[in-house]
Amino acid sequence: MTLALDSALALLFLGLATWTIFARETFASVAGFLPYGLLLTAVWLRLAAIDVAMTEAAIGAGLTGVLLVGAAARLRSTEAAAAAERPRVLTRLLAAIVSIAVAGVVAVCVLLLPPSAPTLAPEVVANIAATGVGNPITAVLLSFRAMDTLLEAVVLLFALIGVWSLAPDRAWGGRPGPAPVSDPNGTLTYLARVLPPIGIVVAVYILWVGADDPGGKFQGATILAAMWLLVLMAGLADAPPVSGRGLRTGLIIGPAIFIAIGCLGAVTAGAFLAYPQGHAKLWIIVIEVALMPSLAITLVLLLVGAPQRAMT
Amino acid sequence: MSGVADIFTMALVSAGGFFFFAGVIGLLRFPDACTRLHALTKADNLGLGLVILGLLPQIGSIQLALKLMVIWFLVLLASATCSQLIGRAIRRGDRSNVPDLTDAAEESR
Amino acid sequence: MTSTTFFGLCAAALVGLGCYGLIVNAQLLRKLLAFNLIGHGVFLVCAIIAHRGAADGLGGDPVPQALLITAIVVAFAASALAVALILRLFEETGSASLTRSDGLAKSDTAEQEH
Amino acid sequence: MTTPTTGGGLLLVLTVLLPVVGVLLGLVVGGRHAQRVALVTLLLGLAIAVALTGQLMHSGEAVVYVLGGWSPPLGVALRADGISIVMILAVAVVVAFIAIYACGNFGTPAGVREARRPVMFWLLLLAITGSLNLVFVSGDVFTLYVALELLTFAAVPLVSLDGRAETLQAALRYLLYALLGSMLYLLGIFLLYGAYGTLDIALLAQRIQPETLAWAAAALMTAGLLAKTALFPLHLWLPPAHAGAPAAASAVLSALVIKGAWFLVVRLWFDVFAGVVAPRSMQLLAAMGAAAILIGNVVALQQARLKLLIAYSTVAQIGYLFLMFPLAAGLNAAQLDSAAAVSGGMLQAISHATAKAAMFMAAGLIYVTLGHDRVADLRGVGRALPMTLVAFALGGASLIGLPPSGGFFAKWLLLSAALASMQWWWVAVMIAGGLLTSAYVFMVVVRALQPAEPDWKPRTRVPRYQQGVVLALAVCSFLLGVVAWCPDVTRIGRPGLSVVEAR
Repeated sequence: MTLALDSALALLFLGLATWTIFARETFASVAGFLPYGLLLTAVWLRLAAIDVAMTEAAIGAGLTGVLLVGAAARLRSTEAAAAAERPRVLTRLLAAIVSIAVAGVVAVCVLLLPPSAPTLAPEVVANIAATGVGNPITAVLLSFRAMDTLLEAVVLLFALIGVWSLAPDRAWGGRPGPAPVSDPNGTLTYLARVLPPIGIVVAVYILWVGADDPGGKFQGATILAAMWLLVLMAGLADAPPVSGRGLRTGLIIGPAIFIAIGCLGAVTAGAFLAYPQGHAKLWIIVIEVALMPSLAITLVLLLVGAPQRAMT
Repeated sequence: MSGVADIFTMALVSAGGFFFFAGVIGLLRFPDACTRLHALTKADNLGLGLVILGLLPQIGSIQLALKLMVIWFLVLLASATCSQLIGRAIRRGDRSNVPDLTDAAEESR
Repeated sequence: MTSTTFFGLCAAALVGLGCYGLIVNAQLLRKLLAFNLIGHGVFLVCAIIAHRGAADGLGGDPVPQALLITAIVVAFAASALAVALILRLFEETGSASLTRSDGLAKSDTAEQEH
Repeated sequence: MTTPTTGGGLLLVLTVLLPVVGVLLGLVVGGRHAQRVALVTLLLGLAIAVALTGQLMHSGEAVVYVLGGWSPPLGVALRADGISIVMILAVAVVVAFIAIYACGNFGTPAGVREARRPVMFWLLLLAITGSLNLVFVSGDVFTLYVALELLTFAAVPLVSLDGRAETLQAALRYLLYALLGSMLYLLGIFLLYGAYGTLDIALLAQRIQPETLAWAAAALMTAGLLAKTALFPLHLWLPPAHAGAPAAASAVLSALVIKGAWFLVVRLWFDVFAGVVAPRSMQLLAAMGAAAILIGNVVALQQARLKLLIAYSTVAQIGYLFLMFPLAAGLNAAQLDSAAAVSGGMLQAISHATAKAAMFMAAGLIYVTLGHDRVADLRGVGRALPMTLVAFALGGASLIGLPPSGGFFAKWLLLSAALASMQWWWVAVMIAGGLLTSAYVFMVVVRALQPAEPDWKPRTRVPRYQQGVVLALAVCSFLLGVVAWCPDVTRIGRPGLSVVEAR
């Protein structure tokens, strides 16, 4: 029964993946990618990785989807030229051989994984009490391997700096994206007025339960980002100018507090990113609360892209 | 008591499943975009609503039940907006007009 | 066959599909999609490794699951940077593919320092 | 197993965090303050690197820091041994020189609060420094993955800082190679975790078994890293990317960034996969290196533009960095001191870093002065920019391997290792590579020495301090050979390598 379910799932998402690669138009290909991402979320659920499924649904399928749809819409005029650039049969044959070889290597590796799988789950369970949180993933992300999470926030920031660096010189310091066009009576405008308050509550809720149940700052931040995007799309607000001091402070405040608390740990608890005995959960929540808005701002700005309109 | 609840669940979830199924058939078989949209929204709104309604007696927790209702409400809101936007795009006869940041860019230029 | 092995083979298929797309598709956005498929294949390998490590009442080994969350976020950042580059290239040239010719070697007149 | 934190461990955290904090601060203050923040941060970074070196030489063993108090396998440890500290020091020094040079090209113009190129350059420079340091000190293969991605995201925008179409293309090609490389690397580390249940380098080295899975992981990770470090035949992205960037950025990319992925190959092959990789794969790696040396140099000779010539010379010099693998293995097999080959490789890396940075910056000054960088048309440079031309020649001498340059001593170590382990074919490659290198260096210098037409005037005057910085860095590179009389730092904390004490 489970195998039948798994097979149906696999058939669907592999089919969509194939569509994504072989579809004639880029836009159609992206359209296939969106449901594919959602099906992948179901796969993570099947593999009992609920936090991963939430992250995938929010970031992997959701935000990446928005990003790609937006790009595909902009690039529509290149479809014809891209279709003309179809490689020759020989190239395709070689590519197929290479791909099959790579897939074969991966398959063999998967089959060769040792029957008694090594795991750190017992160690996590044994040490989770010291962190005070109930969700083992949160314990790993914010205590055992907190460095990775800190660096992850920095990765997003570096990527944003990279995106900004692609602005035309004349637009530097200005606002990203097109000028907002609002339809006061449109449905989208209505949705953008109704949904954000609910979205903010849901985001805070997901952050809050993240300490003990699946959820956390990234998932929450994505929801916040989605709300802001909705407001931007409806034209109710304009994207902020990238030179704004307030915006930039908002961007870095999360990582900065994370680093500061890490340094505090070096002084009071004997190691960078260690938390004082008995207060670990408090500090973890402080970090998560500080990170969430910064991450949300970063995600939105990554999506809207480089500044395009000069300050006037 | 639980027997009644089970029958209730089975009936409503099956009905929900039927609406989803019909929606998919409609999506595949209907002739033009507007009718397909019609089929799709029925599946979303009614199908999901029936499934959630059917699941309610099985939960046993008010909090969880409320969460499910909120999910249904949010899906209704989103799908209503989306289908409205798609419908408007269809009326304009502009296939590329996906309501989206980048498209607004092209409009504004 | 267990479901972990089954999904492991799916992961291999995803990586293969992605590789093919990366080589064959000329348009850069398609290449990016293909890269995302490869990424998902790799993530799926990680997910089955996490699932195999289920122990002590946990459905999976939380360490690789946490790694996976980090990796998904990093992949998103990569996609965002790539899309920004592609769009800028499109604005500059009207094209969204890498032409084979080495633009730099030919355009001797290109000014680069100010 | 518990890895206790050693003295001075906090310095490891600082070498990574300080540049990151600099980026955060620079982003907030913006404009010309970002430049000041960057300069101060880099200066502090240099001080930390020196302090760390002192710590390492004082204690004579690797510095370890356990983050959060959670020791591996659950937690993450930072670890710096001799080869890390050499790279950290080299990066700190070279970046400091590049930063002074860049003050001339990336100052915020007067009357503007903030301009795009300067502020982005300084932030990206800090970002690259921090990511490179993380690559050198991280003791965890997944943190290393994040470090590699940080490095990529910081390096790619530098390529396209000018925003011209061809640099955008070059940046995209670089990004695609780099992303594919990181995915392969990531797949490899997931497989290692699936097989051995740890991500810590020291623990992996203990637990790893010579079996197919470990071999496949090694192959995947190495292939990914080679794409990032641009070893032949995966070098296609490098020349347009490095030649198209602004000179200061090219210097960072060519001298330092590619060394990040290379360093990781060294780390993995010597520390993790030492018992897994077959000697034959070492020979394969070096064969690709040899091909890179020969082909890169020959193509460099044919280039019409100076910056492309230097970029292809980087392709060739990367090849030298991969000759050390079979040489160290050969010395080990012959019961000799394999650390000599490793020292040679590390010295080659830092001497190339200094020389190449100096050469790219020199090329930048030549470009500004002439308004072009056509190799055939370099007349007058010798008179207009004497210091710069000397710097270029000194850097070239180091690449060729003339005594007493760092390149000479590095190649001497590698050559003697090749002779001692009776792998004469690598000797032939190195000598051929040196001859080809000297051909294009002399070609450039001779053309630049030709007198200009009488009425010729330089297009722009170059500030004296920029010329001075380039010359100073080139002199550093040329005199790097004096390390022959210094204690060999690269051996510290690497017990597995020094079998017999030599020299």
